[in-house]
Amino acid sequence: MMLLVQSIIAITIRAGTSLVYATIGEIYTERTGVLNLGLEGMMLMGAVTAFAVAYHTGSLVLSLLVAMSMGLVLSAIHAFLCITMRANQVVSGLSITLFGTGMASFLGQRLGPAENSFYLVGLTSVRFNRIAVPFLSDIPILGALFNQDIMTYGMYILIPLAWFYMFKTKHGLNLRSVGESPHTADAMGISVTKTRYLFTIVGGMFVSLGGAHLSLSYTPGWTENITGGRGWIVIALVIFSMWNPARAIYGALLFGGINAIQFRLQIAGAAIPAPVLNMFPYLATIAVLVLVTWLESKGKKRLGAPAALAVSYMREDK
Amino acid sequence: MEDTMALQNDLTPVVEMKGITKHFPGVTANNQVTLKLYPGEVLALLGENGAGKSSLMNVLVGLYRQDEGEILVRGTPAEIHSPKDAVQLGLGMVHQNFKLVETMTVAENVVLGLKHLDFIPSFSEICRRINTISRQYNLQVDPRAYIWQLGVGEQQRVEILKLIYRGADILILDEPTAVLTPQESGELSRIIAQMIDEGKSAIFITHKMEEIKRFSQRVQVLRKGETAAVLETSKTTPSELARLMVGREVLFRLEKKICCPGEPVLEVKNLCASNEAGRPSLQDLSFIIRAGEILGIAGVAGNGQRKLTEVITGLDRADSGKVVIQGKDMTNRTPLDLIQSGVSHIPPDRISMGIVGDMSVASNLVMKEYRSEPVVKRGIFNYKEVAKSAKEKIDAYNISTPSQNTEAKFLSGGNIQKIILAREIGACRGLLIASYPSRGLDVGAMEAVRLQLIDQRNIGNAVLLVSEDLEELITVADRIAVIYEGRIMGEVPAEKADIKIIGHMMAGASLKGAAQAAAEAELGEDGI
Amino acid sequence: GRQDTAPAEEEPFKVAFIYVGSPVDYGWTFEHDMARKAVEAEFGDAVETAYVENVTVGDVSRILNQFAQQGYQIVFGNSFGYMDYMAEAAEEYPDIYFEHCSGYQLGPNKANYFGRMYQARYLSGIAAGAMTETDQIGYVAAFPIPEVIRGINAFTLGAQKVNPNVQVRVVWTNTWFDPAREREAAESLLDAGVDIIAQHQDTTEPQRAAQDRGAYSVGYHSDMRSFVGDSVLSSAVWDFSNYYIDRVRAAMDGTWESGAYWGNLDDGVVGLAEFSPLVSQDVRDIVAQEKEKIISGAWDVFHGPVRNQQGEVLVPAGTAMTDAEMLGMIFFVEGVVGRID
Amino acid sequence: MRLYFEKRKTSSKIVLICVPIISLVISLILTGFLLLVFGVNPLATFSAMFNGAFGSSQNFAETLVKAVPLMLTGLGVSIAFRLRFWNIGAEGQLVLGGVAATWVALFASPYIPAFLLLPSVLLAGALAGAAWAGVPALLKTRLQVDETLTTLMLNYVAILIAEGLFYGAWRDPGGMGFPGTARFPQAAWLPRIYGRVHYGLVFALILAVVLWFFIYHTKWGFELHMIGKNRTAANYLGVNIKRTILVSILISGAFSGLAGASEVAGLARRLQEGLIQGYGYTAIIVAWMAQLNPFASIAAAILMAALLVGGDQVQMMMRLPSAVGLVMQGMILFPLLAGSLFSEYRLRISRTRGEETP
Ligand SMILES: Nc1ncnc2c1ncn2[C@@H]1O[C@H](COP(=O)(O)OP(=O)(O)OP(=O)(O)O)[C@@H](O)[C@H]1O
Ligand SMILES: Nc1ncnc2c1ncn2[C@@H]1O[C@H](COP(=O)(O)OP(=O)(O)OP(=O)(O)O)[C@@H](O)[C@H]1O
Ligand SMILES: [Mg+2]
Ligand SMILES: [Mg+2]
Repeated sequence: MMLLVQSIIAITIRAGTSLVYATIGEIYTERTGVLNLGLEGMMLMGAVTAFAVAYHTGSLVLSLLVAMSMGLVLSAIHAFLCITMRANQVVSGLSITLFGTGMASFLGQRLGPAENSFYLVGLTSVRFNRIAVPFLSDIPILGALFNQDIMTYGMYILIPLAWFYMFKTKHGLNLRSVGESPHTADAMGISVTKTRYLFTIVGGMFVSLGGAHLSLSYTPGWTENITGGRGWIVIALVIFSMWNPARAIYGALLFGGINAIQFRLQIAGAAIPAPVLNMFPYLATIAVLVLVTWLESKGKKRLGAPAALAVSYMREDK
Repeated sequence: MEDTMALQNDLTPVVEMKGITKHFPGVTANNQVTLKLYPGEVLALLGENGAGKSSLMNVLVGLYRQDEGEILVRGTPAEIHSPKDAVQLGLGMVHQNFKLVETMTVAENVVLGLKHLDFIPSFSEICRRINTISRQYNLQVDPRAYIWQLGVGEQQRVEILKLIYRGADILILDEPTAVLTPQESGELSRIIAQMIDEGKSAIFITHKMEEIKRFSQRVQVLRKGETAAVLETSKTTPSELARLMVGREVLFRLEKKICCPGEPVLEVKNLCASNEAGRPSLQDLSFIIRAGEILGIAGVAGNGQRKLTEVITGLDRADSGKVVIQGKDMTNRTPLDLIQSGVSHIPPDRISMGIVGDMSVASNLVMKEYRSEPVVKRGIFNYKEVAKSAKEKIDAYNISTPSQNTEAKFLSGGNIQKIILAREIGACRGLLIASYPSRGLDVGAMEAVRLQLIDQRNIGNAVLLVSEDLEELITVADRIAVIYEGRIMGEVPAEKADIKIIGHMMAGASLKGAAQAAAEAELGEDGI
Repeated sequence: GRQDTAPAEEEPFKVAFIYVGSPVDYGWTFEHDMARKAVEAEFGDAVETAYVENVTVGDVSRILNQFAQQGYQIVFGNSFGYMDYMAEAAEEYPDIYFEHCSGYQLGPNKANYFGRMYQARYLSGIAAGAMTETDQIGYVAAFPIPEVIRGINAFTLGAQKVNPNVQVRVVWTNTWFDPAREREAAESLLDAGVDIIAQHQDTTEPQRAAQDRGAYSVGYHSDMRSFVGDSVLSSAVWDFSNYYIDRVRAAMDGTWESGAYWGNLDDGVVGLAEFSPLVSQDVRDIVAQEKEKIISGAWDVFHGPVRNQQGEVLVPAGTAMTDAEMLGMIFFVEGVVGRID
Repeated sequence: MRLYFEKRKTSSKIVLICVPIISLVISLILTGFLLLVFGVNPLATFSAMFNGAFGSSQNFAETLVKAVPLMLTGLGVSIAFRLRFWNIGAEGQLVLGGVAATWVALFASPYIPAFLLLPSVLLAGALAGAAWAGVPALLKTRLQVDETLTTLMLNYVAILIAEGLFYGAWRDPGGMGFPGTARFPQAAWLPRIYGRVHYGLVFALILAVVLWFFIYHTKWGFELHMIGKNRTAANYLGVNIKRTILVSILISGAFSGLAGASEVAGLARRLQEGLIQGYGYTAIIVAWMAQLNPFASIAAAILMAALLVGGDQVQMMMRLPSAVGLVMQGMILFPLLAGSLFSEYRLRISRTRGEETP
């Protein structure tokens, strides 16, 4: 039983890592008022380039850098369209997804070695391996948290840091004000445009890192559609976390964990049909959101959605 | 026009705006405007709605880019490309529409965007400093409160706190008194005097003549985007200013027939309601308005006025008590029910509630009529009728708009208010509720609004007028009730009303206590 | 329609393929595309091939029309869902030959073909049954349809052949293609104590998951050992090359005839990929023996006695399941742990 | 000299027409460059695309076939978006519409007279779509639950329901166990007009006209405008916001549900994998391209369908992987998105004070 729990925790954390990186990236983007629905495309581009670089150079650091630069480029396109050209953010994001998905798949058929007819599919390369932290990993049950790869350890640090930066530092204060009330932020001497560009791009880089975790660690290697729709799940997780990086982990755990649990339920012979079990994460997300919304409305608290989300800003507009 | 003040000729202006021109699609907000602000003075900027006052100031603080003209700050040409540049030059502005982030605390708003803020700001330290300033200037605000929890008056204080905290020494105040009580605006003039003593200079925008006298040394009048005059305050009179501003003589006293009240139209009985946080905002409140009379509600913003009008119009709910309209119990009914029972409402917040800015002027004008013929027949719009009805109203209320099809948001504040007035009065069948109907309006528009209210009374409608402008209440209303913390403190007939007594009631004194306090204060004021 | 007048030497014979997946999935479509390449290699300039990938059923008719307009003369489609549409097109274009994989509908110019993968599954099951130490084998499966169930059953019977105690645990992923889910399913099985992973999915992820945990696996579709490593004991593989070459040649010669083809171990349409060096010679011998037995026609996988999970004999000793019964198989044999909902 | 954007006071018809055309030209140039980088001839690719989509009456008919579900979902989504209700659940609503239609066609058909079967099938689809949209709408109006998340999540659930059925309980008994339900009885088939173009096209066209009329000429449309553009004001003016939103979203879902029903009854005539194609997401692009205008939605749906259909032709003729089609769709949208600015703003050049001062 303990082993079972431990293994569920282990796989949940591993499955959640890419989600957490992407969720935190998107939280930052949305907190400045930019909605980026291009996550699926950016994660795929991150995954394919990270793997290609790892395969050809053997350098994981380099492959993470390249993956991040893909997030940078795609989110910069999104930023340009939405911030400078004030395009519809939903449609711009969908276009980024179309473009990124297509491009990733195309690159997957061009960046491989000649022996494999330039395909990346089916190859193996260096990857992030699990590193057990001495002593900590021996703790029953919680030890599962300390037998993970470096990116997961990075996630442990990222979550509090991202929370701290957003809620405790001056930059965090400024970026939140841009998403809440760009007019005010502008009048207070904060550059709305710069802030939005910066965090759209930084957010995009984290999203691509999430993609890289898939191809370098979670399901090492490149397969088309390696994300399996995780980019869309992340959109949901951002709402689920009420735009708070510290809460990103809950949603990620819910999605990472419920699969782990539902497969184990199947193995244990639970009398629930598999399609119903498969619906569980989605229904659970709705249920939790309903509950949280209800609780917050009882407590008269304000929900976390940035007031100016997906609204473009122009200084002289009335 | 240049340099009317010989005395200041040798001084370098702290701010000099030369030949500023600013175009917006369809309008020239400023045309070759020149403005000088000398150290240690308060310059009043006066002008009708849409005269271009805010635009000029927005150019100064870098929110708008001028099409022509240059700005010198302390004698050197300044390239102000963004508010950031303005902040660095020591310019600070309180905007007409507050620039506050609702979901953040006072303290957070105060330090927002500050360049020299620590990477990890210590909010306990910031709150301490805010408290110090609060005491020094007598500006009471809880630095840890969220903006959305504050009333407008408190928000105003936060805006001023911001200026002081950030050490701005050139202050721009865009209609800061529009939302303040007489006492509060008295406080404000004291604060401004204190800051001027400390060597700061200020530009003060207002529509109120008496404030110009109280606050400023010089006054610059704008008309239709151009400078109409620059005068020394001491050498001018309100009527001269008004004439310069509007370009014609203005009536200040309103002719009013004697009131002859009829049947009760609105009866509010023991009304109780609570705010979001569950605290009582209306407490056992009762009054009656009869046909053909105007009841004025005086009070400091945030004392339940908004709740009161919203409960009556169905926008909010009462916990207990009754709202009876023309004999029918209309407690906690939907807004539509109340509209259909003939209630019209001029809301306090014209942009965010009064109009749909993205729709045309014509559409906005028929938003009360679209449920019935002739505008709509069997659910289908008759655009000819829409245009006809709109044209009638535009003419009748003298709404200045490029066309009926212009989106309403492009109109100036006064004209937007006229749209609302035209629509609401057009649909009024018994009760008209007007919240701050002339707030922020220029003299001409204000006069038009007030006349309309009296007109409604004269034709036999009951009017509930909520205002903080005691002058307005006294000239327009027949009776004045004072509201404080959700209770009616007392009621006086308008012709016998004394501004000072009402002012004290607005601060929570009973009718008797207020009369006493007013008498004492009279003595004190003489001493200054 | 087709231009019959054009001289054959100049105009290449045009062969079209409609794929349900992508040729780089290293699964089902990959194998078909290998066969397409084999056709190109065989005929050189005499044929021209084209394919459209990731075709969902709603688009089949249109793509068939487009191929027809461009003078393609034979079309292969590799998804069951294409059946109705290919049948319609076959009526509309009587001059074009239609080859549909995995269906049952026939027409004068429409043939269908498939393979007895269960035979290869049976052989791969033997290897797994012999190699398991926990007597628990995991099976990551996409959807509970007869094709998948048949594979699971055959595999289980193979494993039981050498190891009567063996249990095959099934997890449904409800997806053909999602690497992460497939991995999670495999890991769940490994946690439950299985030491070999088999699968019916479209990626190699279950194999990789097994390898990461130091467990063995059995591949499917293509020789997964070449992508994953020696932990893949062997793979049940498809090879349509010969069939495609034959059919294209027949079409070119004008000797093409309609028919239903269910290729077997003997034809090589289904088979077992090379063993991992980890598999002992004994096991290889048994597999070879069983393969012989099947090829000889003396015995097939679902010859009685076949028991269901409850132990009831569904196919009595001495009888065999008919092809129709096999095609509609919706029960698990004894030894499978899992549910068909 | 300074370049800046200035908001237009009135919309100019010329600009409204020219901007998309110029954007499209820029799109083609950019895509052309990309294709050159990929090593294929852009002109041949474009002509293959165009030919595939419009080259013959048959090809155009196929483009229309693809466009029908996009028209219906696009119209549906545009209703929701007018209210700023971010319904990204058209996909799930479409799928569930197909499921309900299938249920009626296969399992309720014995109890329904033949001439009523087809109408019942379509109605069931529309109702199911409405119901599926109604859940997020109710959660939104009653409990303020964010609709983006709920509509998105319900897409997955709907797809799993459909898959669970056609892989499982509803699998065609005569289908050798392969996924997919049995064929519908003939009475439940939606007739075809030309080629595979079925009467779904007629529904879409009629509904576009009806919707246009409702939006621009009725009380309901007026209230839709009010709610969408200023909710506080609409409430103050007596509009029943919750009811209007609920009803509108039900209608929005019904459009998508009808799309699903007409897909199964008009094309596949059974429930199977092909229903799940991401139409619901493309519908958002369609609604945006059309600026929520019903007639323009029809045109935008045809354009998007042409891109999809042409993309297959490109695969066939130019031997490019299907991924290139996606890349091209993205590339075509980018300049259109950038160009959308010019319908609301114009680029102005002005001299700064810097040059004016001596
Ligand atoms: N951002 C803007 N976009 C378009 N037009 C504007 C904008 N800002 C101001 N205007 C227009 O410029 C003119 C001057 O407006 P401004 O706000 O400066 O007037 P004001 O004197 O401050 O009036 P009020 O007393 O009503 O505040 C008005 O016609 C207004 O509609
Ligand atoms: N149903 C209606 N009844 C009356 N007036 C309407 C109606 N619909 C629109 N209008 C008004 O007519 C004007 C022009 O309508 P139109 O819908 O083109 O405006 P719009 O801003 O372009 O709206 P949208 O972008 O939502 O289509 C709008 O300002 C609107 O106020
Ligand atoms: Mg102003
Ligand atoms: Mg429009």
